[in-house]
Amino acid sequence: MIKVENLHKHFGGFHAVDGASLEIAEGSITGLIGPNGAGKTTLFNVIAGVHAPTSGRVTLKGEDITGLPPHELFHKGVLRTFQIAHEFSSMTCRENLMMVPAGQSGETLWNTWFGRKKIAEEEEALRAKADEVLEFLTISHLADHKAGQVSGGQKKLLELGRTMMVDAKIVFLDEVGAGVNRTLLNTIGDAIIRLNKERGYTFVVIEHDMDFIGRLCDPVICMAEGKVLAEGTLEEIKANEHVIEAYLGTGLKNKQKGAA
Amino acid sequence: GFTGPIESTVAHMGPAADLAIKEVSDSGKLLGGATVTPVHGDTGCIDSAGAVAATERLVTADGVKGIVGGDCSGVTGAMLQNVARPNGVVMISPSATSPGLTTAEDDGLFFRTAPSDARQGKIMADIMMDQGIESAAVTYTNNDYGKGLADAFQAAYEAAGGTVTLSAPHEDGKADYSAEIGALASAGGDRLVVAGYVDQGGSGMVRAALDSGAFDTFQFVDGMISDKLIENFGAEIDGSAGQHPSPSPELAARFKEIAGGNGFEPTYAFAPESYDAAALILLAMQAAGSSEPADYKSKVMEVANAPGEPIQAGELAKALDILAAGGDIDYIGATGVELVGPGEAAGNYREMTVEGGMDKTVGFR
Amino acid sequence: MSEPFLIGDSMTGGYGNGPDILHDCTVAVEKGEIAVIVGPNGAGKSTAMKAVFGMLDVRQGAVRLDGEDITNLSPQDRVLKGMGFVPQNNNIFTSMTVEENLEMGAFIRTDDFSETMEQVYHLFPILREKRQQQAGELSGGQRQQVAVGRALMTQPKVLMLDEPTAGVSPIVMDELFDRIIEVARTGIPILMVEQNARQALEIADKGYVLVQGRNAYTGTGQELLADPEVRKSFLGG
Amino acid sequence: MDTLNALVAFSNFVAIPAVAYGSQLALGALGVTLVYGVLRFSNFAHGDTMAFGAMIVVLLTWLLQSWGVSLGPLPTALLALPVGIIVTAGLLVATDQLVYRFYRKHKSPPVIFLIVSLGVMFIMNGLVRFVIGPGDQRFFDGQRFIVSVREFKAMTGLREGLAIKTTQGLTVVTAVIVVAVLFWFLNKTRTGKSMRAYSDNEDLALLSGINPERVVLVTWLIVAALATVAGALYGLDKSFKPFVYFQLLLPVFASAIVGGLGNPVGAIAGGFVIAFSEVTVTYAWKKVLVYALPDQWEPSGLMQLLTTDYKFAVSFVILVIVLLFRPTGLFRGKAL
Amino acid sequence: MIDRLRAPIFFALVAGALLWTGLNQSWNTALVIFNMGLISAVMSLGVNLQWGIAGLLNVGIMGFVALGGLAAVLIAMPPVKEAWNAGGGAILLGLAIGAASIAIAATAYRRMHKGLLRGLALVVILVGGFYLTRIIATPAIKAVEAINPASTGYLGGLGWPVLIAWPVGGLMAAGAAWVIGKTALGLRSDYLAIATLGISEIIIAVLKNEDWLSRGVKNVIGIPRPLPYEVDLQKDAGFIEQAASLGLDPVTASTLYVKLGYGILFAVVLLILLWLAQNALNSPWGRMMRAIRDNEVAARAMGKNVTARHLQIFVLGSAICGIAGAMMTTLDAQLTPSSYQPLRYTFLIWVMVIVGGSGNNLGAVLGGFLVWFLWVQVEPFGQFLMGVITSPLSDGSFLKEHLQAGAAHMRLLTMGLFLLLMLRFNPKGLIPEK
Ligand SMILES: Nc1ncnc2c1ncn2[C@@H]1O[C@H](COP(=O)(O)OP(=O)(O)OP(=O)(O)O)[C@@H](O)[C@H]1O
Ligand SMILES: Nc1ncnc2c1ncn2[C@@H]1O[C@H](COP(=O)(O)OP(=O)(O)OP(=O)(O)O)[C@@H](O)[C@H]1O
Ligand SMILES: [Mg+2]
Ligand SMILES: [Mg+2]
Repeated sequence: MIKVENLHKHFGGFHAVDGASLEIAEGSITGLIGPNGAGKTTLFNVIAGVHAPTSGRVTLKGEDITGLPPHELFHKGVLRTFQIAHEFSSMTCRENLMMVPAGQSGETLWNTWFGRKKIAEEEEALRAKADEVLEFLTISHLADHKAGQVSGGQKKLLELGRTMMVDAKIVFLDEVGAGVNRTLLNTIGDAIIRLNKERGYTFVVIEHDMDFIGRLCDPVICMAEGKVLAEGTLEEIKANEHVIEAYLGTGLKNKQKGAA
Repeated sequence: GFTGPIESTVAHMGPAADLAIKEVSDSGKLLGGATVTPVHGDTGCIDSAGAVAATERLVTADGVKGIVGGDCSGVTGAMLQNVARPNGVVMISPSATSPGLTTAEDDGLFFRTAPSDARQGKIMADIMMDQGIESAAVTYTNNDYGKGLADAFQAAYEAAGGTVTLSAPHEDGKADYSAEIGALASAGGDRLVVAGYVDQGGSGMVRAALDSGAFDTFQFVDGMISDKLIENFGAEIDGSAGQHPSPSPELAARFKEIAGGNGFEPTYAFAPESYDAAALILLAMQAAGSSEPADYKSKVMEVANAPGEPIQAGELAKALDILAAGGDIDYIGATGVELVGPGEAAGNYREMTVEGGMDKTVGFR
Repeated sequence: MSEPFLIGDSMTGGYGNGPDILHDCTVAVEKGEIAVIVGPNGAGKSTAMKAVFGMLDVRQGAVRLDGEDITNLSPQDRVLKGMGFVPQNNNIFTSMTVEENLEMGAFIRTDDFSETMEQVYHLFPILREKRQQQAGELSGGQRQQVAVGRALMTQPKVLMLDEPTAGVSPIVMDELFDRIIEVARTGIPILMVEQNARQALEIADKGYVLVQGRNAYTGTGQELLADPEVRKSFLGG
Repeated sequence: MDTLNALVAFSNFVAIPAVAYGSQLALGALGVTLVYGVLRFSNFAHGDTMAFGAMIVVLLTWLLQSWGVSLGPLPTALLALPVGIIVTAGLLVATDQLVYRFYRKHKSPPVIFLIVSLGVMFIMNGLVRFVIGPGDQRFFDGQRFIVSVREFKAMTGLREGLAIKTTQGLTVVTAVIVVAVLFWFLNKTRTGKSMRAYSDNEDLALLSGINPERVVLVTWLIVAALATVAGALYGLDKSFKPFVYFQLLLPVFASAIVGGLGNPVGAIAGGFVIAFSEVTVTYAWKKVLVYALPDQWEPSGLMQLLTTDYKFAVSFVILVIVLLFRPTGLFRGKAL
Repeated sequence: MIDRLRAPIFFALVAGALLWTGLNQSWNTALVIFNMGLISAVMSLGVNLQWGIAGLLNVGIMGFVALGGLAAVLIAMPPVKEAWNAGGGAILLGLAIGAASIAIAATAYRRMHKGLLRGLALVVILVGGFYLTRIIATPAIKAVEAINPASTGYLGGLGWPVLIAWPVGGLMAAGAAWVIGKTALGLRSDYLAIATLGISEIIIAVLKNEDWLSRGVKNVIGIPRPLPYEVDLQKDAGFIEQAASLGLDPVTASTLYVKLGYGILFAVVLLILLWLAQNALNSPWGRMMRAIRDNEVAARAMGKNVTARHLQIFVLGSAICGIAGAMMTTLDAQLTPSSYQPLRYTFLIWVMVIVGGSGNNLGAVLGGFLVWFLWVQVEPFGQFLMGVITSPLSDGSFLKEHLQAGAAHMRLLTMGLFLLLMLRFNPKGLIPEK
């Protein structure tokens, strides 16, 4: 569905993404792992139009989308979440969600003056939808809280919640799990699977929690130093020596600190 | 105009007007012993809306019967159209010299004790041609005063056969004038005509011109000529010349005498004019026997011009007596007031040069 | 039982004039121990940490360090008393280089800290590579490493970490936990909040489960790991 | 010979004034940039702070002059500087305690600070005029020129003269030294770094044991020094007049921004860019070209690109162009 | 509860202050303040739209206000026939060439590939266009300016009713804002601020120096009014009769009548704009704008075209300032370019927005009234304060004289003090954003 060809992104002399090529199959949940600084987020940012690539090409279903601005990608159904939460801090959580859908008639000035009835109807529906999402994320009680004043994990939930407000084609999730309670993360995992199965969303998931990756993702791509290091099922990846060395490690050396 | 660009000049105008008022009040002879209280309003010089609001307050709230002002020509126009005319209050401006005001509709309410700049331009051109200076650069303060004066001068000068190499404005109160001086120096000319204010960009331009050696001699307009100019530059500007409305040394000296010790500098530009403006209002009132502007507006010209007993600054009490007795006066005041046309000073000019770091009177025109 | 080294005792409090977020909440840590706070999002874990560090009003209850009541000290005085803290968000100086970030960690130290810096670089080799880079340009996980490194530079008497492993890769996480154990072994008590609760509780001497600002369960790490209720609600089954 | 004359004319009317004016702007911009860099707001009261500092220096200089103290060829005002700095520092610290501290506590956004600084500006503005009046004040003494036009002509026999004023020399030298010292201070010293840390992340600075009040205090002290020095040097070079310091604010901000807000080196660069663009684009090149070009090419007009009416327009156009290509200034400043 | 009551309480307070002025000073004064208050409120509404709602730091208000003022001249003044004959056509042609060269340059910039060639081409087109413009327009300008310079010396206007200038002023400001926005809106916060400040200075510089356009610093006076002149009213028998029936003398009645007339006109404009702004703010559009203000990156990722929205609101806010500028020039009946000072037309408006409460339309309107009221009334207050301070001093003492001489400067000082006190006790403004 998305095809990335020989993508480069350089910051000054530093090659954050250094010739990555990969393909995301339609309807898959692809895991993207790799050590810190491997270039995962940068890759997302390039695909999502935040950074212009130094070179390379990104296509969506054969259509060249390299360098398209984020809002146009959004309209093509490409959504993403941020690793470091980007909430709209002075707006309530509900408003954070309600602002998402595109094409709201109330976003045209003319309608705000002369199409108030239609807006009221739309708002009703949006509100119901937002409340549903909040409910799902277990934060209904925060609906009227300012988003700037909720906990770190709750902000991450809002990030995810926004992608659930619209019918996306492909969603890039950048560490939705970091800082989210594991039980809730499982629920989120369920939701991702459901969205994938029932609505046919394609997902690309960056995550450092191998359990989570394992439960959701096939295939898994491992990046390192801006390149694709390995690709396959999680089992294959876990067995890959390079991946172990660069990323997974061999577990705690001092498993029990009682030893002291 | 107590704040804003010409605030330091105005600081001497307000008290000068107050002085005339005090003189009249103290004499106890105005309209049979009426006292006059000055009320001050700040026009900000350049803030028309603020000036109008302040004047409005003076006229409608404080109930003033006559206004000495405004200071800058721009706001003066606004005050006249928006407050003075609708309310029928007399305005005598001591310092608004824009030629444009000559033709402004005023219902006979507007006068000025300062002459129109058009006249000064002509006189300046004459002076320079007489001295044999046939090419000059001009710098003017970028407002209606400076521009009007520069235009008037250029027209008169060129008509008389002179060449203006470059006429460039300078903004008052700016930080640096290197660019202006650079351009003027490059254009060249025998003399730099400085149509500005002495405590403003005018001095800044002279300073920069001297320091960079661009010009050695200057021609100064009224806004430039005061003790301050000599104090600032002294012998550095030897050989420069200038002209400003001023009746005669006797009058000036006299005004200096009576004005000394009243908290202002009598030689400051427009200070004597302010005195006269205030005096004229009061004398006209006396002549009309009424403080209502509608009654006394027609008397302003009468008291200002011949025939009648000449009245100098400091003789206001005497004037009041004469008027009270039904006599006629010719107010000369501190500046030799003579109102012409639609009520503006005809303008006697003093021609001066700087010699040995001193201001020297050459003659009068 | 003697008083723990650091204790936030029955704290009740909230942000500004807002409602109470913490209700009679107690967290404590002994010398040489690791105490871990877990709980659902928005339970008040970070709030509890901030309360212990004096960054918000404690309306009731007290905070004591080594027997001394420090409830009314400013955060900065607490730093001088030897407390180190890595907050959950905004925990690095983005416009300064990595090295300067670490130097700032050692701001209150007057001795030579190059050795400590060497240790930090040893722990997080990537930081050595990026020492001259602005910290704001680092990846999420790298930032986290800078943040922890900064706190370690203080050589604190007690270390408080709010989700130090959020976003770091497994290999670095293991390293980090290792290092935390090592630090604890030298006698420095460590109070931390973790969402990678399972790994954290495994190395914890004591665990607190917070729910809606209250202590819900308290026990040793192993006890909590074994508690089916806790597992189901917070550790993801 | 003609080339030399051209060169001298160019130096006298373009290069030297621009360098001197650029340094003046730079000194002002440094203060603005520092407040912006550390305390994170655009301080509109800076112009009037400069006026205040300069005023103190003026008053003290008069006092010294009346005692007959002098510095020989250098202006006596230099002796008065330290005291001026101390008094100004007192004022700034008092202002901070009475005014800004409250908003810092409340973590008010930068525009609130900006507007508050406007209020402070109004007050300082009134204060200065109140004490010394709105008029021009002269306090320069000592030797006026390092090289004067007449001396230069006599010395070289050229037709064009060259003047370098003592104050111009002083300003340039001071600006260079101050920038170097400030740069070193911010990047190499502990206090300097703590100031940058504070500006970057206040909460975290607190957690590192940095005393915010101390950082703020040090900042104001430096700003006081910068403002007084800049104000006094400017007053020496031109003349002291309160209103002008307010007008100076605009080009000063422009310089700070062209260079990149929060960056001391940027402040210097910005000052020069603004000064040079103002002078060169509106300069009438005729004089230089008359010498430089062969006779038959002699220009008939003034060869002025733009009239001086648009002097300010020029510097702002340059500013906008610079910002379009480098959105945070030449030297990568901050954006809040 | 208290919060809900804030708006009515403060508006009542302002109304009270105006009443007080009316009763204690004069109704004319009160009305003058009220009228400028209305205009100020319109301006601060425009700025609030840009800053409070979209987070755009526009410090070039003055420029847009001045453009509105220019519109009043261009629409309402009678055309100067001789000047048109002397060179009107050539000037317009010159301008058209200038505009065309910029347009060509812009297309070239877009069409050509990056590189030296493009840079060169741009320079050639722009410089060439500039000189061509100058060659064609300069003699014409000279000719126009030579025609009776003391009273005309410019092309004059269209001679239409001045009310048309209000929307036209808005349009002109909008046009300028569009050009500025296209180039400068990519800049961040303070950088945008100084860019707009600079551009507004450029606009003023043009107004000051292009005499053929609006007489430059020589000012245009006597712009026709939408309302009758007092002097005419005072001669109108019917009016005098009516005034008498109200117990007013003709002079007072006529001045009040005219001011009231302006007040009603301005109030209608303000109310319409306020209604539009309120509806826009409390709608998905307003929500989108707030989202953009809070976090541009996220708003982009959520499909909002931040650039377009910024441009939209920048143009709208500026247009409102333009309308206000045209209204103001109409009220003054003259255009005085040198009176446009950033302190008065930019910073004071900012003070209004912030003191009133940024992000809240009602707050902005309130701020407009309140701050303007203070700005006008602070002066007598400062003098009064000085009187109190110096009263214990003996007459004629040096200190007393010095202090009283300084009284005029108390205006700024007192204004500053008011501002600081106001912000101290209401750091988020009098009517804060919800
Ligand atoms: N704006 C920038 N300027 C310079 N270097 C950058 C910039 N952004 C990212 N980098 C560098 O690019 C590399 C890749 O960063 P990226 O954020 O893509 O990593 P990541 O794979 O997402 O890591 P993590 O798992 O820690 O989030 C890092 O080494 C980082 O230092
Ligand atoms: N700055 C703040 N102002 C007001 N309320 C806040 C603020 N920060 C957090 N809260 C509220 O306090 C509650 C507890 O937040 P806290 O950050 O302590 O949660 P947490 O347990 O750390 O959650 P997480 O695991 O998601 O980080 C939340 O419900 C949140 O709404
Ligand atoms: Mg990442
Ligand atoms: Mg937390």
